[in-house]
Amino acid sequence: MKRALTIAMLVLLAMPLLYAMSQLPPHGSATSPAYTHISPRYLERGPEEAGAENVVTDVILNYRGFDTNGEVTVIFTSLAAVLAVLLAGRKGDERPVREPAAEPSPPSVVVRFVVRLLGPFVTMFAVYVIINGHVSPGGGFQGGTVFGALVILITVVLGRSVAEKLQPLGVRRILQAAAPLTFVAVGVLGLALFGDYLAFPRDEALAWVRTSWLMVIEIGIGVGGAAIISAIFWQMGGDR
Amino acid sequence: MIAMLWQNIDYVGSVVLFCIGLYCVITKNNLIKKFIGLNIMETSVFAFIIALGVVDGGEAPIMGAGASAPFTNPIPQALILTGIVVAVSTTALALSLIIRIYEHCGTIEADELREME
Amino acid sequence: MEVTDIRPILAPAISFACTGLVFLMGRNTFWRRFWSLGAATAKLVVVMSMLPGTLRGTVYVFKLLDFTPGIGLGFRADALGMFFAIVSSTLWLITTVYAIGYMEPEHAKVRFFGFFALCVSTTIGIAFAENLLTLFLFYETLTICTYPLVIHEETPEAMKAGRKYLAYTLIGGAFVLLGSIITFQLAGTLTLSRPGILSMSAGGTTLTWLFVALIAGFGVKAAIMPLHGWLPSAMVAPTPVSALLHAVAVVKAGAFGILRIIYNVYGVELLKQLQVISWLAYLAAFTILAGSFIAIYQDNFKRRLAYSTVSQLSYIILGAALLTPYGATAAIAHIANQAFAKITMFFVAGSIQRTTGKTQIHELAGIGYRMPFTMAAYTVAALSFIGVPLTAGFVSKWYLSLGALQSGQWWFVIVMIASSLLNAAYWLPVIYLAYFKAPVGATLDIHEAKPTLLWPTLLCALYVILLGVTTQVPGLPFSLAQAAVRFVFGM
Amino acid sequence: MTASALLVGLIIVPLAGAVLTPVVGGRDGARACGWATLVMVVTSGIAAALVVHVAQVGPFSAYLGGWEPPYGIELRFDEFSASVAIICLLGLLAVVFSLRYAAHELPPVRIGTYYTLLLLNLTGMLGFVVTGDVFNLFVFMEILSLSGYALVAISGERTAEMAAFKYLVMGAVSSLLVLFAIGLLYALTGSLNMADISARLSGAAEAPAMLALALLTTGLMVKAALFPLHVWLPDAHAIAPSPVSALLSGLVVKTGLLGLIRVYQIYYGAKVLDLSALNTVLVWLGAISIVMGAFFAIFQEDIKMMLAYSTISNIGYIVMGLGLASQYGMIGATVHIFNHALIKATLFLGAGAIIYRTGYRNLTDLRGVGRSMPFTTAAISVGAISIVGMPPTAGFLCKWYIALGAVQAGHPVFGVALVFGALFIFVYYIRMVNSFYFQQPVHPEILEVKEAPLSMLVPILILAALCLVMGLLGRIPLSFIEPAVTRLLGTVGG
Repeated sequence: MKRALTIAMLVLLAMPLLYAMSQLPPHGSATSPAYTHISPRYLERGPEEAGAENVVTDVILNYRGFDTNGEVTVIFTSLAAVLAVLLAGRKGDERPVREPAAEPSPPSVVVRFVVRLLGPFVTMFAVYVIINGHVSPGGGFQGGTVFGALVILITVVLGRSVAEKLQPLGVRRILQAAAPLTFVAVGVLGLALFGDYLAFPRDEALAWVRTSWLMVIEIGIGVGGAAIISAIFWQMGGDR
Repeated sequence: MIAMLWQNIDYVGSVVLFCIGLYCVITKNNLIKKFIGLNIMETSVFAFIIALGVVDGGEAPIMGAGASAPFTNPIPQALILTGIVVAVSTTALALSLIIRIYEHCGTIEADELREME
Repeated sequence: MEVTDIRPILAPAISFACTGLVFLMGRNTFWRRFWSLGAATAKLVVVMSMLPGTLRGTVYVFKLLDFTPGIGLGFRADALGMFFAIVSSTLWLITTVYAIGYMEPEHAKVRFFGFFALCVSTTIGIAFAENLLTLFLFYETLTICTYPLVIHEETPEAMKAGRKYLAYTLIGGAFVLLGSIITFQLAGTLTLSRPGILSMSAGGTTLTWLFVALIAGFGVKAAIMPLHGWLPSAMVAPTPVSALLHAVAVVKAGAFGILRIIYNVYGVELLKQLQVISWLAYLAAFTILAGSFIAIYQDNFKRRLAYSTVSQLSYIILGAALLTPYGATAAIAHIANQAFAKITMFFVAGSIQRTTGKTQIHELAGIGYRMPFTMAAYTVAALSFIGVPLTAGFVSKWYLSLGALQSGQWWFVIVMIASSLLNAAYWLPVIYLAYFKAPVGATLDIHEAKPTLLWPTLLCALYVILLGVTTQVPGLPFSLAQAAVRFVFGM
Repeated sequence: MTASALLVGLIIVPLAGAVLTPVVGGRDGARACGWATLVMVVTSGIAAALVVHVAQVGPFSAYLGGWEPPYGIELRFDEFSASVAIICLLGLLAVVFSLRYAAHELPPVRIGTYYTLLLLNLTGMLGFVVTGDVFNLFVFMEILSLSGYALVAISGERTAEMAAFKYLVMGAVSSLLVLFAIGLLYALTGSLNMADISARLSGAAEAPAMLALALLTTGLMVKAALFPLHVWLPDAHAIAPSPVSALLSGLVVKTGLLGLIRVYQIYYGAKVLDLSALNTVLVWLGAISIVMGAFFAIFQEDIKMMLAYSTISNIGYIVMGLGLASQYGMIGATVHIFNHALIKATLFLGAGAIIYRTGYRNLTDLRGVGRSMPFTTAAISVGAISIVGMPPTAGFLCKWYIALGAVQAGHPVFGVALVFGALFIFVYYIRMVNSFYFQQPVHPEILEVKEAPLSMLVPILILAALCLVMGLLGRIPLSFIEPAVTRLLGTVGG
């Protein structure tokens, strides 16, 4: 009954949605407002104006850098939120300690060896994705995620203690906050030097500054993203 | 209207997906399934916005040697990159909550939880 | 002549300040009494200091601040407001003395005296309100401040009475607010003025409904039937509170509000064109008679007083609704006349209750021998209600009848006569009971109430006679009432 | 320091402060609280400077990255954005209040995270209020929503987690609706800047524009908890820690309304649609919200639950005022956004202090608490009188204005609904006051509890005093917001 009602309601909902969709500018048209208003400028002048050949990177880090600043804050928020929910509660409210039914058999030597072997290569790939983001598909998020996946892989196969060595406890909090902090640092630098928050030098002579700042931000995002992903994974008990 | 809809079939697809997701959110009893429904809705909206950026025959908007116009619109891609991150963050929190609810109540079925209240 | 002067705000401000001190220092008996009496005295002095000016026709105005353009907090002491202010501040001083004696064995005295003082401070605010909003502000504050007094006993019965009281008065307040909003929309201002805020407005239907809303709003507190239901229930409160509620602050605030509506919001000229005013007069006449009828059947002393109040208040409404100078004189003068007579009655009821523990009328046989002075005061007040010459009540009825004749509605004179008869029917048997019946199982030794209860009672009784015989003496309330009438009618 | 730099600082300072909280505070709750207080003091200073600036020169912008709109993101500070002042003020007071409260109510390991989330929540709100870009608006909305969900759950109680999950599902769906609408607006105009969208929307197809409007309004009204989209609110607001309840009820739901004002700015300017149908719907839903909120509140025993339902009523007032689309109504509604935040924060923090001291939250159990905690209960009483709309408190002027607005718009019946709604509200606040002062205690030990500690009492008293001051000086916010409302309504010629 509930299902039938829901379906009826959704069909009713879909009608106006579909009608509105039919009135939108045709899909793929080169004359639609979306394609003729702002994006032409990004496409034409992006690489020289914003500093990266990948125009998407230009948009993310430069034209709409503040969005990304907010976005990394969202990731940070999600970490804080997960910690807030999962960190052990008050006494008597601790999470039930599960008796390990049997000592889980450690993964076979072959698996452990392969993971150890893969580690450096995955890391290198992550670094490549991060620093090449401005000329090819890629960037901080993607690279950070790849590295985060490596940390998770190591946690699962070699144990959390090994994985945690990648993020020493002393600097872990800084690493987790790396992405927003990098943004704030670069933004304030821009404010101080060029008069606007997150401003990059426009001057052609300073193109190297622009590129290196972009790189710094990418690395910051990458490091922060990896740290947060692994922290969330650990907190959720992914190692159990 | 049908012709226009056919032309915008990509958008129609996201509407259908949106409704499927909403259906899951409303009718599914299992909290994780509910949340998968929400993820389907998210995907539908992302697909819609990405589809807005498509231009016929467009290539990825990466300049440099060998690149030739037309390029697809970079803005929706940038937006959805942000959107995905937001969705992932929400998912992380939702899963954490579900873990806790399971630990407390031993179930994640909405009707059983309601009875416990 | 309008003069900017700080005194109109000083009067409520001083008593508010003293009230704060009652709350802060009230755990100490001496300071509680000191600040209660101090507030009352200071206020009376400030109010009285404006009296000579007011009699000369001066209006003291003080604008405190504007919330927004056209809506502000302002104070203005004109003759009508002064009349109400003098009556209430005089009675407050007397009642405070009485309350100190009466409340001795009670609990929560800080709260009681604090809110008691707050109520009367608020009453001055109502009297001196310069605009409808300020009036509304103090009117609502009064509602809230009396609530803790009504439920003072904290018994389920008291809580129920308190809820009833709030329900009635707050709904009334809502009507006043609605009326103010519409008035502001029609006239663009809320400042009370002589020809009336709305005197320039046209549109009969809207004005009629607006009048109904405003009168209903103030009519709740003025206990016009059928809006009187809260008043008898609120009798569960301690006697000084009943006295304050029924003689001074609350019910008079309602009646005063209606006078303001008739004279300063609509204006006499505009109301003469509206049919609805005569319906108000009929309703008032009905209330006068019906209230008295019900009072006859009450055995509880205070409940009989309550229904008597319902009846007496409508004299004020009737006088105002006649729209004639004589009617207005009666209406305004009756604010004082009824207040002093009724408060005497309440003091008597309270003294008897405190001294002998009796609350029902049939228990009062022979009480005149035990408490001769108290019952003498009762006799004076009863005669005043009946309207015997040389008492205050006669003045009201005389002018009310003149007003009825002046407006050509002679049948209201019959209402007056009927009302006198009814009053006699329920006040005189008590005198008979008190003096001519032997008490059941008690001695006839004199056993008077203690001085703090007795003296205020006698003082009020004296005042009732004073008001009845000194109508021609300048500087006393009646001359002020006449000044107010001249002011209202532009004479 | 230029205004635009300050405007950026308004967001960046609490943002940086939030991400550094774990670094600075570690697991020491008091240190984290001190840090958060410092951050909020600085932010409040910036907010005050900005409000003064906008009062002097009118609306101004900051272009991020130096890209002029519509190519870059614009932060726009107009009179409506002056609500940052109240956000900062409440944020500061809530942080101070939390010093003792969090240490008492929360699991110790979560306290550092608690302050982080609190600051993030405030950052999200500040960003939401000042941004001039629809997508940026979405991003900040997510920051504030995510941190909000987590703050509801932070106490670790089972009910808290379930309430948070309910809140999360509703909130996530509403965010998606908003994102969908942003996509539609982008498809129609090719722009994400609000002013630019408004300018370019005029020639657009009607159906998608209307759909976008419907999605935006629905999404934002879920956040604002307008009836019948309020189902998530009572649990979430009642179960969250009290300072969080104060923020959620006082501010977070208001972001939905401020968002609605932004939507109005876009659509009124564009003249693409006749908004009167939407306005009619909003006015009716507002009226129903007032009545239903008050109605449910009457049956609540739990003091915080009651306050939560009263929020729904008050949201109804504001939405009604906005929907009336008359000068007075809109001014009243906008100022009520401020004032209700003050009032509700007073009430929630006061309730928090009482729960902290007594451990009870039911009205019956709390009987007699007025004698042992006179200042706290006095502050709550001021809040109660204020929320009912008694003059001369902060609540009165707004209701007066909204009622005038109803008469002005030619719908006096809504004025009547409003005034009698206020009576309804009074009914349950009188219950609260009764149990504080006028009823014999059920638990005699309640007479022995101490008054709230200073770090709680001071914020409560400041707020209660402001409830009165804002009533007496109500002219200032009213005249401050007037030009903005005139501008907004002027664009439709009404």
